[in-house]
Amino acid sequence: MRAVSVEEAVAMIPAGASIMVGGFMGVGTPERLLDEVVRQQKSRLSLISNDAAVPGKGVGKLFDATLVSRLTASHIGLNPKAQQQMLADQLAVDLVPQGTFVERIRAGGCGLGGVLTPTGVGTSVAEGKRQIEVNGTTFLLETALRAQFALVHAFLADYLGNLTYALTARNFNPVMAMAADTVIVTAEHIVPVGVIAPDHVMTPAPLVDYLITNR
Amino acid sequence: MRAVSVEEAVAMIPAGASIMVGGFMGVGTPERLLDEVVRQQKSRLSLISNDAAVPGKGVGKLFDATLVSRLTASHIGLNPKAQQQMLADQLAVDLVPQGTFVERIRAGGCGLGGVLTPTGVGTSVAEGKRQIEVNGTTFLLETALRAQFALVHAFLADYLGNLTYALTARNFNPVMAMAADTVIVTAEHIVPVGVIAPDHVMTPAPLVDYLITNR
Amino acid sequence: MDAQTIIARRVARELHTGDLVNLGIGIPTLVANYVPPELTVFFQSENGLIGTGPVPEQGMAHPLLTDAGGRPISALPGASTFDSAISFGLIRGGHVDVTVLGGLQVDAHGHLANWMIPGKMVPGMGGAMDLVSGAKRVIVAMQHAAKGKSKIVAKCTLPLTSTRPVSLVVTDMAVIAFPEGKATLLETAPSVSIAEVIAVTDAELVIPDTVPEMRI
Amino acid sequence: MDAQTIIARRVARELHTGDLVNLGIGIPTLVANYVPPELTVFFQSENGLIGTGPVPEQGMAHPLLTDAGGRPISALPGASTFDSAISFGLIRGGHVDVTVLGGLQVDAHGHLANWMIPGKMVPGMGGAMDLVSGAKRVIVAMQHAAKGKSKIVAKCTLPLTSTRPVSLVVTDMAVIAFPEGKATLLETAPSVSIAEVIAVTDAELVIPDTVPEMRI
Repeated sequence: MRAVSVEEAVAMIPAGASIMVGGFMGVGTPERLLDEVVRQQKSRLSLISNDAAVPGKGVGKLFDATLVSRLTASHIGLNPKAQQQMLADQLAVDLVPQGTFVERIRAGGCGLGGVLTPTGVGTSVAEGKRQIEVNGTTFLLETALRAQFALVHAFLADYLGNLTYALTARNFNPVMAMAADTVIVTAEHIVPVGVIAPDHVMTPAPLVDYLITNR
Repeated sequence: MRAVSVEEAVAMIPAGASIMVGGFMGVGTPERLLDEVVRQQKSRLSLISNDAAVPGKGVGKLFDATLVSRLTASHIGLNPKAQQQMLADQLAVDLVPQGTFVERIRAGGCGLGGVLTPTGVGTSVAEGKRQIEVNGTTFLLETALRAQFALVHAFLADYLGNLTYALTARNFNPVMAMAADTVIVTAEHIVPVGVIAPDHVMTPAPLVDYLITNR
Repeated sequence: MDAQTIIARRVARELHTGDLVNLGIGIPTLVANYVPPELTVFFQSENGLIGTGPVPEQGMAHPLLTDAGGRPISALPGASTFDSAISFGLIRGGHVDVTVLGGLQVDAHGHLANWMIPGKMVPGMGGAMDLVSGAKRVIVAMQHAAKGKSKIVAKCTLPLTSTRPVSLVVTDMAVIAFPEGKATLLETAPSVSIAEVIAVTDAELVIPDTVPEMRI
Repeated sequence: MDAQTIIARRVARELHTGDLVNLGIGIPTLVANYVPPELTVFFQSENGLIGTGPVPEQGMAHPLLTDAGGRPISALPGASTFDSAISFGLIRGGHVDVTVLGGLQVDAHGHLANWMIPGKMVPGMGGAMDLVSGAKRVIVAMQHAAKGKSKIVAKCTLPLTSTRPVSLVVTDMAVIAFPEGKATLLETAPSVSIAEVIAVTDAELVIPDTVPEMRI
């Protein structure tokens, strides 16, 4: 792990990159990283995020600045800007059931090619997907999902990069921290090694590539 | 969740039952439950456990008492009794790579039909299994694994059934606690509700069916 | 009593001590208000919490503790948090005893459509498809009709949420289940007649010999 | 210097600061003893720990903190624990930078056999197949020959652990890699000649123009 400034970290992300961003309706999202992505005008992003949040908050800021050209998400209903950009064909949207969304990312992070899920069988979600029968039950084959970068928000980070998350801000963060080539983390508090007990670590240090230093 | 004595809990397990038992080489195994399984002589068990431990410890006790007729595990090399029973055809053994073993149980607990893993492709582990190609890479389809009972050992349990595990005694316990029809738990310490912080709970209370009371 | 209250109170009677329950947005959220205090029911918020409590008092909200809509909530003693993989493992794996969801249409076989209206906004299915596929019991809580049109239809014209039939539909007029794949009238709301229910139901209804009045 | 020490010291030189490393039982375990103190290397124990430390002092062992063989270990400051699903997610998902494993046979293409000898005891593969399939680099640490027979063979006669070639083989006589799928002699052990290596190697070896001596 390396400790870097938010400017240095975001400078590593090229335009057109695929990025996973933690958070659920903007809760548990690395706001400082997104503010800097907007400031550096990183465009044509492929965004993988549970939802589009709301304008002005979380990944919503990326739609405010029209920086996203492709979105993989489970829900975008509360962000009218994302809806408008989708209807105007400025934004390609791949809608995925939320449980499938997280399993695909987990598969990507855990070296699995995919998972068999009952969710979506017989619905429009099944279109174009392989169906596989196991013991008489039909499942959809949902394939692994990875990104070049994961932008993760933790509650505590120690000097080695061990992370914990708080309350409902955990959500997709620990799963995404395993599923990207480069993992960049902001934390509410950076603490000395040993402050986080081994049993409380939710993302082990070796998964973190860059930790954003305090201002 | 119901709090019951170890005698009552084990009395629910019929001979011939399938049981998952937490622990890794006997570390994190619910010894009190196994002692009682032996005392009540529950025979012809289908055991799903990472390993066969060693004689006198953990699931090793079940082989000492020749109570197991089928074993699904990743490693049995340190228990000569399990080896002998296997070679004498008293015990059918299904050996599974450890990462596949835990993913199959996780799939069983999470409602997935199975997962695609690269582990074992082209080896004897692949025999009789479907191979599925995703983006040019070949994976084995490994199907979900469940049991009638999961015997789980926690470090802390609260009065509702929330559990935490300690250090390397966590291992397969939280995954198995999701993958059985009936989950029976022993804990090193039973504590009031609120002692375990919400962020530290590793197995949420609704997953636990029976908690064994202190002697 | 207004329609929403009738529905929420009736659904609450379906819950039992020890149940893990997931409530969708809208009418389902109201169900929590009518659970008898002697029941220990665990409410899951799919963004990663079991043990959701009421909206916190002024000044006590925490920005990192919200429901699936991003609104502040509280956590009851004995609450637990987890990541989204576990949250949907609980849902898909059958560990959620009851999910209560809103509906756009339910058809004569119990199929639910509740996630999109083609040609209109496409919000996304969120967790609805996983909940209907995985929860032990699926209860739809919705108005019986909207804009004069029955929401209990012969066959869903909107895209299905799942091909798995729901367990129960509770409306402001009736309770309907689907034994043997047929919509069957179990109860009528207070001061609603069987004939009135049939009149505003597009789907053919099986009417048992006795159809008691809802207890709410 | 004995054979095991030569191997362990040479393997230790393959590790870099920040690496997540998994050491198998036997010779691989010894590697931890030779990591220079200025390197920050994370050692994983696949039973659920990153940050394994040395055997605890007398009276300080904890029964719930062991290595994958069930022996007491300690945890360094900054250690973390996790369940087996995460542990093998780390392994299969390519998050382990280096795995060091023992071997029964490695063939000319780098295929490893290390988990069973048909007709003898069948211990089970444990985590070996996942490690060889998933770790970024796979290093085999083993004696060059056993009972007078080369363990570097033309083609494995024992069941394979994985069809993925290993990255490097370190023995008491040589360091061998597999560029373009061909066993290639990279280094010889101190006071071992190229001819001696060839003489005790069943597999055909590519011999580059310069073959330096191992630095250990």
